[in-house]
Amino acid sequence: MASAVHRLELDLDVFAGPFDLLLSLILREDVDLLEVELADIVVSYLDHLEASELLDLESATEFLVLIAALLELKSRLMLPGEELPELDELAPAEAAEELIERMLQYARFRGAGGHIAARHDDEQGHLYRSAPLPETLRRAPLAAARQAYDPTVLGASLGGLLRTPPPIDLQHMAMPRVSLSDRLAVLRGLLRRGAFSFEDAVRDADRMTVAVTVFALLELYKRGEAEWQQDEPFGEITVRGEAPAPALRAVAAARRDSVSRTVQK
Amino acid sequence: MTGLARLIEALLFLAPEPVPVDELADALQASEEDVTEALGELRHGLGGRGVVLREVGEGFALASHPDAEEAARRLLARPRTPSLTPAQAETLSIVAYLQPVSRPEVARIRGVASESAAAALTDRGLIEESGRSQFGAVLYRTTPLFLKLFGLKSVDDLPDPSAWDPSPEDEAALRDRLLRAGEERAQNAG
Amino acid sequence: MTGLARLIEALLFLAPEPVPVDELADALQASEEDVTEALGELRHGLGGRGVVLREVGEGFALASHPDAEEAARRLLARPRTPSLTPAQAETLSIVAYLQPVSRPEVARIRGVASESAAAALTDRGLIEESGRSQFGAVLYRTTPLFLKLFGLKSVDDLPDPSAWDPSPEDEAALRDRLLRAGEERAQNAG
Repeated sequence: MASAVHRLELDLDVFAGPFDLLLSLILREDVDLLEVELADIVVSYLDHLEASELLDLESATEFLVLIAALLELKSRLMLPGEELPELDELAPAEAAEELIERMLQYARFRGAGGHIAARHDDEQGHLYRSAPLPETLRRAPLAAARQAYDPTVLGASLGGLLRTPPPIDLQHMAMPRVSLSDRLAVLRGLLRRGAFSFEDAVRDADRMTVAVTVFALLELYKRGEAEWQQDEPFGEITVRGEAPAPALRAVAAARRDSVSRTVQK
Repeated sequence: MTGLARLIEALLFLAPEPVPVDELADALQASEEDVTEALGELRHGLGGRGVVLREVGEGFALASHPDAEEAARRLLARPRTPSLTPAQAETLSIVAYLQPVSRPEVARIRGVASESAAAALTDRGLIEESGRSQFGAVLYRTTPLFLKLFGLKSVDDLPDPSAWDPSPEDEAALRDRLLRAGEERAQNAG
Repeated sequence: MTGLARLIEALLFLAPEPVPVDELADALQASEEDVTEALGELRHGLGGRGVVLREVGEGFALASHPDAEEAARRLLARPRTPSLTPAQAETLSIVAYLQPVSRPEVARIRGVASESAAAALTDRGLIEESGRSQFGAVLYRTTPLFLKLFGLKSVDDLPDPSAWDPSPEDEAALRDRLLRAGEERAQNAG
């Protein structure tokens, strides 16, 4: 599956290189997913789409699946262990208790951090000697050495290095229960009533529906039926019908320079 | 100063790291009691001198007197290490009190990913990885260098962190506010 | 002891090399006459202590008392055997089983540059360089001290890794399998 998505070149704060390399670095924990701005990856992809002037459905689907997997992974990393229920699922009193508990815990460590920082400065008054040992003490006689390590440590380490990683598991990703044509119908219905915000189109929808709706919007845009605009990452997306020209406003708006450009088809 | 105290001074002068009492006793072929007593004598004998005896990280070490810091930094061209940033200090305190503690746990307590703070602390040699949790997350612990640089015998020497808890009044006010907000939210939703 | 003598003691305690009088005077912002006088005082004050003042070459230095040499050898002149970090254990196992093995091969198998682990192992005398590969890369092998510290007669006595092998049926050479596994870990993206 070496598609355009895999070769997508990224230039992020924490990483520069192809998308598939980023994926493998994240899986090996060489790059911390918590520090990767997923929005920047989406922007890069949209830039790439704009530059290539082609919407390859297969690669767009693949991108959506991969980015959704990363989002899910990232949100899991940011959440506490499985045992803690979501605040939303708790009764108000329980949610408040949980929040208070977290705030107290943080207050405690913020205070302890202040103490530790002060102690760090105070203790710098004491300096330690760092000088090489006199020549006569440098070499340890081999005869004095006794067994200190267990050789099984070496076998076990080597065994660990023979292990290969399992492939990325996308099994848990739900298969689409919503079809593109359903979402196209919904969007066209909304468009007939004028401009609407993307939020309205996907209110209370599950993640897969949101993803497919984005995809449906791309399709509408491609057919020149709709135009969309987002003024800043995470900002509101406004969708308008019957664009005067197929201007790729949504893509352009997501770009940092926010200069809109026209794409010829 | 007795012969034993003198010899201990010489050994601590040479040793690159703090030396535990049992290792001193082995090297000096003396009992740990005698070594402990001689350490007390050495500490006393160093009163009013340029070096001091310190117990750090479960061992003993000599250090220069703080009065000499300014001249020493001039002579050795060794500037002070920069103060810890608030993010580093919070991350370090979480690791120090809760070790071994996983990366997501630190992020959860601080409310933000704390990777760069943890990386800076690792670079400074104050914390290190100590394996992986059952979910595969990296676990952190403090290093012996942390104890040495912070003048601690062990992490148990750190003050009880409940010292920084908000007062019961503040806590009650906070609880009250949150409860009311929660009830309003439930009413609006229902 | 005067303040100046104390400060000089602290500076000489810290300095890794002998310090000339003029450098001491600069650091202490004192005159060379005062420093010379305080050095005499310090020499006197160190009588009966574990460290002595020496005039070496162009400058002054503190040194441990010769009486402590035997105990110092017992304390310091012996192999340092702190537990191996996971990175060190992996690096050492690669060198032990594949020796001689080049630095780039170690990095390819582990998936990360392993310089600091290799440096620590070299420093502790567990591995050493054994020439260069045909491409000019440093080659590593284990040392006689390694055998001694692991209680092995020769490297042929290393434990059979098949006990920890996830796919013992694979008959390719160990080196090829390790390199392949390392590359798969590096590339695997789906």
